[in-house]
Amino acid sequence: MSDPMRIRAQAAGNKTTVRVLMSHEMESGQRKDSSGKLVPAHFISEVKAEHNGKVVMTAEWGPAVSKNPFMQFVVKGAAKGDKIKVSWKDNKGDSRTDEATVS
Amino acid sequence: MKKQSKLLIASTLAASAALLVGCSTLPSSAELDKMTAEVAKASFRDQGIAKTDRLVQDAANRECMVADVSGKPLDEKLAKQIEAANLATIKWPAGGYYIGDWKEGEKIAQNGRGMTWSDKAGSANGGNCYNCHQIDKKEISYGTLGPSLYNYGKIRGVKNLYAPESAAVIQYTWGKIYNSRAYNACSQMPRAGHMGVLKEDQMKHIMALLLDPDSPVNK
Amino acid sequence: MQTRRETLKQSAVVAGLLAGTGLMPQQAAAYETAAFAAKTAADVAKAMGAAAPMESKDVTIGGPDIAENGAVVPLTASSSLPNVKRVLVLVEKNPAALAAFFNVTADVEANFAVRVKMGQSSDVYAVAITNDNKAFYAKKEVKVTLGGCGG
Amino acid sequence: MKKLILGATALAASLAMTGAFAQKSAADGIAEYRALLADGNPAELYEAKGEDLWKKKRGPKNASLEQCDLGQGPGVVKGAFVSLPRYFADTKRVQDLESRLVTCMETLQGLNGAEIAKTPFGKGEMANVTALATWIAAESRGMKFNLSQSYAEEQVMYEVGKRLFFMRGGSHDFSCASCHGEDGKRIRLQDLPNLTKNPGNGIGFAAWPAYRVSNGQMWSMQLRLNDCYRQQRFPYPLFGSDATIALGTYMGVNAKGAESIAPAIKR
Repeated sequence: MSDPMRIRAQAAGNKTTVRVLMSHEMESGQRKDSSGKLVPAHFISEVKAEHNGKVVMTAEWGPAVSKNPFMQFVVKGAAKGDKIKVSWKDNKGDSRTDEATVS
Repeated sequence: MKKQSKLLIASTLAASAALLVGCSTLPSSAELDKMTAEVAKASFRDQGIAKTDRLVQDAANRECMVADVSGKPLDEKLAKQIEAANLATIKWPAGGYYIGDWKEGEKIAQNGRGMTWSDKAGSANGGNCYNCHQIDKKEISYGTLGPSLYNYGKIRGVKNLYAPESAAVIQYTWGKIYNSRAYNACSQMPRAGHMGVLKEDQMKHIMALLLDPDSPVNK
Repeated sequence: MQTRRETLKQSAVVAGLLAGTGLMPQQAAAYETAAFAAKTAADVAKAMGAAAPMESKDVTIGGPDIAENGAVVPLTASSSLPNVKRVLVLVEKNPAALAAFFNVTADVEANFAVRVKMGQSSDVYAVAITNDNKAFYAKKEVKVTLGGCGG
Repeated sequence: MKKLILGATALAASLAMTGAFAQKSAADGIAEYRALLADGNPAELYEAKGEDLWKKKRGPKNASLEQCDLGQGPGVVKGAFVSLPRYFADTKRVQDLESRLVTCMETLQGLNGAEIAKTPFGKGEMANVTALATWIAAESRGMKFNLSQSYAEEQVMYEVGKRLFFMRGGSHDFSCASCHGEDGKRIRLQDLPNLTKNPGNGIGFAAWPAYRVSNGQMWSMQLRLNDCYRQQRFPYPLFGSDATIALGTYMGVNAKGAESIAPAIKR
């Protein structure tokens, strides 16, 4: 099972900046292992963010996103105590959802 | 293995009666040197091409280590002995052909690989030059552990590689690359020829990079 | 300042990148498999001919001038345009130009940060696609240096 | 566009001027890059994992590590990192953070310490040791290094560590001091801390464990030393061996007063 994400959601005025760290290999599919064989691509392909249960952002990623990905986005109108939920799905069908409270 | 060195430290301490009181009576420097050698021996294992025989020090490394630890420079007579012994190891290229292709030299200078436990036996080693030296000015990613070698030949007046007045600096440069300790007993520069890091033709290419008036180093 | 000719050329490059990614507004689909398949700049150039994206001061690409390591290059892509539906991050010289894109809703700003891999020094692009299917871009160069001991 | 043109002008100017100028702008660029990475250090992922591992009941004895004594008393984590390596009466050894963690995993949880020590970095229980060390280091963030030298064993380890630091050998005649013995030096573009003294807050010993962006791995101090020895062309240092702990003691004592920023993010 995948390790949990780290989500920090901080409100300033009527904007909430969300920073997310995800634990994932993000294998590019370009790299060879020690025996010279190509390591198959394995990467987060879809990302979704929800604010109090409402989808506010979706994203699609390729294998060029760095290992242990970091992303940041800004939610309008979220306030302290609100919930920010982030989910990802990778190209092998693994997925993970974590939630944070806006501070 | 680990147990052994632990016991060693314990027994040496008991011998110097420092263990129980925890006072500051340390073992003598000579005893500490001996313990260090034992700790080193017990703390490493072979991995790939990097075997534990690499811990065996020759006189130059042994004496320079003692000098470094004490913070005092090497005794002058000893330094001369080390330099003479290292000078004697230098193999001069057959026929007096010292200069290869500077383009190849640049590649070797860029390459920092070779002889670690993750390198394969028999793979060509790099020269590691840019790790410590500025060389071609185009390469901004260079180290400063050694002096800048930009304009190396130009500064030393090498206008023509075949002119008799160029011979001395060419020979010195070969010697320095082959065995740096021949000219400075405790130099930090690897002994590329003496230790088998670089082959003769590789050293010739580096010579060209540094000395050829056509090399970008001398532009 | 850029000459008009250079601007056109750049637009063509971006159009090529976009065409290759299958992301030209008229081609936008539910899941962009083809978007991430373009292998080289030449591949994507083949698909040129779509409406050329315009360089715009209303789009911003942020990132370091020099990256100490190409494995992690922090980039930001944002736009101040009012009707952006999608923000893309591209690395011109990567095997696949498109690194990531974000779908914008009324509830988030068109302002994202993500970290990408770069195999070599390259231009990086932020592209904003608006609701009326126009595309605007900004680009900057990121140099990737050789770090460490080279081994 | 304006910025690009300015950049090009600056580049041309720097090429025409001394190398030092060009170097400085490259160094500024690298500093900017590092600053951009600092917010959002993936080490946080390992911190979270480490904290969880500390509190979780595991191993044949189904116990947590919450009674582990890292030198400040059983269960005390805060401040432990900046006082290690130190002497432990129960094992009669000077231990660093990682070797001490293995001791606790053995005594409290019943795991096999010798097996863990043999496990490659990043795998199995060794990955857990690294995550634990990351969290424990983070709990001392902002504190100053203050290693004990009151036990004779600790003094001996310092002296042995000093000698190992200057021990030249291998195919390239390198010692630790080849790179880390002087102020203001660089290898390629990387600044090299002078580890024969306190190199400053958050530098050298006060920065590891660190997340390495070059390979996307969390590196503990044991792995940092291991890879230094690899690049020194030395043979392979055993995990938790006296040589690695002696070097840790030497660097840690030298770093007295330096503020810890571990876990840091590194190239």
